[in-house]
Amino acid sequence: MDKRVADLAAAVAGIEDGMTVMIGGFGGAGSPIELIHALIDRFRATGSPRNLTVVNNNAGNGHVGLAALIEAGMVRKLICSFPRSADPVVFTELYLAGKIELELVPQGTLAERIRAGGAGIPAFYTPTSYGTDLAKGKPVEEFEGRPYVRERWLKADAALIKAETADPQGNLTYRAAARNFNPLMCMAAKETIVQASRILPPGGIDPETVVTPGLFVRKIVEVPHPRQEEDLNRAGAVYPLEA
Amino acid sequence: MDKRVADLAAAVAGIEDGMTVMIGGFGGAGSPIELIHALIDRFRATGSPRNLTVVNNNAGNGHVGLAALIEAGMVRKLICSFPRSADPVVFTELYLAGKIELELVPQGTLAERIRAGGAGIPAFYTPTSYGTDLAKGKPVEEFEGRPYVRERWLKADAALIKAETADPQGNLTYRAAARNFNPLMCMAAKETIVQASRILPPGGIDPETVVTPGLFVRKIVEVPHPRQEEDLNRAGAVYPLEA
Amino acid sequence: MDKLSTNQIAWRAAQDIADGAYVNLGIGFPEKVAQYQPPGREAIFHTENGILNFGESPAPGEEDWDLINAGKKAVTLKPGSAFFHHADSFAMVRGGHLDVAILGAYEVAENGDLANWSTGPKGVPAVGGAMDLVHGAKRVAVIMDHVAKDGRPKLVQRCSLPLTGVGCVTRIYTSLAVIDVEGGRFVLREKPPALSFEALQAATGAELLLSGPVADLIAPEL
Amino acid sequence: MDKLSTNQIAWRAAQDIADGAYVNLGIGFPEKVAQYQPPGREAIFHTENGILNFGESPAPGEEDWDLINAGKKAVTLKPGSAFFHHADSFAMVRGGHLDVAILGAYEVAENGDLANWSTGPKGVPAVGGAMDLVHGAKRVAVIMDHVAKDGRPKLVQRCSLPLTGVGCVTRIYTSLAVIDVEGGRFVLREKPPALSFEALQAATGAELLLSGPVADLIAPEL
Repeated sequence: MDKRVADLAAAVAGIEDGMTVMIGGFGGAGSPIELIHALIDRFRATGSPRNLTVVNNNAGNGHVGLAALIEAGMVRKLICSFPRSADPVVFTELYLAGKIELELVPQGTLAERIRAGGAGIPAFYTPTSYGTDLAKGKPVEEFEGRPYVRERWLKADAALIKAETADPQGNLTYRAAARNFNPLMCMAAKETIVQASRILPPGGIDPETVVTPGLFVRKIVEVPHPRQEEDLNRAGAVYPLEA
Repeated sequence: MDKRVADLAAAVAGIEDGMTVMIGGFGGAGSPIELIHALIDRFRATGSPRNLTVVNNNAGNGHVGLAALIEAGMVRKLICSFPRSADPVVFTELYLAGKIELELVPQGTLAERIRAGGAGIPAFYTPTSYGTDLAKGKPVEEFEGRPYVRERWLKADAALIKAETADPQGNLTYRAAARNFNPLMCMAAKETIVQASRILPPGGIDPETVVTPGLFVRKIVEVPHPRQEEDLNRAGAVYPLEA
Repeated sequence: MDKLSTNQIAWRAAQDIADGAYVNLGIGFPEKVAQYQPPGREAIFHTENGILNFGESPAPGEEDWDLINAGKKAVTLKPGSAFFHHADSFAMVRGGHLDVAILGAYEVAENGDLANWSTGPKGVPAVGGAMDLVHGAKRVAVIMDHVAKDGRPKLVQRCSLPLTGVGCVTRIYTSLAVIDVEGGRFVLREKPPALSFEALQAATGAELLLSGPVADLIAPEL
Repeated sequence: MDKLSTNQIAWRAAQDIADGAYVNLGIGFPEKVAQYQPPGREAIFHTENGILNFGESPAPGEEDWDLINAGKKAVTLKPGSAFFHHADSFAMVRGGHLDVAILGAYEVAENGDLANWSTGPKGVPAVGGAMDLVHGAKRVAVIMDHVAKDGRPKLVQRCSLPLTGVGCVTRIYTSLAVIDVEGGRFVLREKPPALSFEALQAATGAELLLSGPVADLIAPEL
């Protein structure tokens, strides 16, 4: 069992036009910059993949990572909770021009919908968003006298994930708050693609400390010194990055 | 913030007649023998607590732990997935005599119902048990052409939990497959009571390896050399144990 | 001038947080509350993006951008902290495990409705975790100026802006008052001693009830 | 004698497990399948109680009773294993992340219905994880004797015992045959060469279809 692939290009090779792609991260923490850029590289070389639906908490920042993916014109629709940030100009302009679709989801509902997708739960009830515009058109039901909104699972064709360590079986750990949506997205995608800062030998991760068991992971590529989106944006970086 | 209590008796002092009590463990792994025995001690001294509803995967084994709790006559109803085992004679006799109530729940549904209780999800849909006797009377709905059964959350007044390490804030780790239902039950009970083999100083548990964050835990008591149910049963042990 | 500064509003809100409470502070203004924990009391702060028991900001240049709060500000860890993923984080929120959530607001209605996520159909909508927090924490409090910048009341009979949550707010700390929501009405608890009830009522978009004594709202210079 | 032993049935089922497959083996008889993985192929075994990539039983006296499988038997770990709680474990099951689940059965019907948890209202009912497994794994296979101890067919038109799952079984490995469920019918894939189709049909409670060649069911001595 060895889920390692040769390079970033091989890692993202299976992502096709029209797919739904979950991308880990909350702001810059846990955002798989190198995988995203490899996907843009392919698009610039081949014109594909395009018309992607992307699931992420945010809408990108600056001109790297998710923002660069949007800027390249590869994203048809974004499913997220908070498309505002210090510099979301790329998304904002396209959105206000009607050129990108937005499905706004409360953050906890987004997390739970992704977890439900991974856990085989097609629908669940939550108090979140009851009585608000974001509950419009959704079934409502009372349990023990309190109203709840029914929400559906969210699944993806692929997930791009940033991990701290991996082993060849695909077991993963994360770094600090870079964990966020990453473990959930690993569960909810058909093809979970991971960049890890270090790939350890089998048994290199204590089974007690594995956060994502390998069964949720399809491909791993080692990216020894990953760039951090926040650092890049503070330095004014723009895709493509210098090596 | 210090959730340590003086001893086992203080740990279980809040459990009252008629309460629903979740008890961690799968078979003997992760079963909090010392907390259970402290509860029986109190019952033998005071006649309380009784008429308990207990949630556990099993129905106890031999004459220690959960089996001893049932044998003492403290349990009115059991919610579990697998009340058969090598020696469940205590439960079996009471059940066949109509003296204890059983709610049988598929194991994954039991786990998910407990997690839902902890996560504020009053109901969810699962394919599990569709078309079987265990789905009788439950709402069924189709999603994407497949039928699912609606299940309700499960919560408890108290949970008895066995952990490996704890810190004073209540952060927990477990030991191997003794983890099982324990982290879920921590989430779903009003008063989560933990016996830990070791209590470390604040910061003694790496925040990356915490399995149960302290917010889910109310009381901690150190039990340095906890007994293992399987070991006890293989030795023919019977409650009360010799010290 | 009897109007409390934002720091003083945050200070006042902090006085109601019990020792050992689990607290979530909204992005921006509410984050200030953490600075004013009363001596001898220790609150444990939760952030939606997966940290429990984080502490102050690091010194400039010392930031670790993988260690941030929900507002994407760099934080530090206290001993006994924990990391967890987003579903576990919102299990804490939705499951009722937080003692208090303190949020900002555009409007709060006397029935406890809160509007704090959208100022209308213009621009890019963004909701974050606010809708989850208002239906999860055991106590949902708001801190805000008593009136908007243009002088219009932020405490209203019914919200005119898109709702964040229905009947969720129980206490409001403003620059001019501490107000509880009880039985679908605003009940005044505290006001600055030099501010008349009539003047306060005039700055409030719904009737203020008096139920029991009104304490003096006094905060230290901050 | 052409009837396969239980070891041989387990061996036959093991031949269909691909390299790298994630597999859950039911309690009891199905656990034997792990012993017969073909050389060069590595399956990763999942157990409901929260272990991925466990290995063989330890030597007697070496057991760690916190390291057990769903059948409460002591196991060992392979390099690259992981522990997780029960909700995550059944997320793996229900979420379709297991390639194969292999279970025992009292009865399998030609429509794929499975009865393997209850022999009726007598005694103490116990279901465990079977109802979750049958609706979760990508492929649900059954291994069992072809007929019950009293000679009655276990392959039937409709199950008479309480169901574990509806339309969930896709392949059955018995002591006399390998049978697929396709379009609500049993399709014979393999039988021992010396056993006539007629004799096999006589031991089967529903019609066996022939669709394509029937291979010889031959297992090594085990």
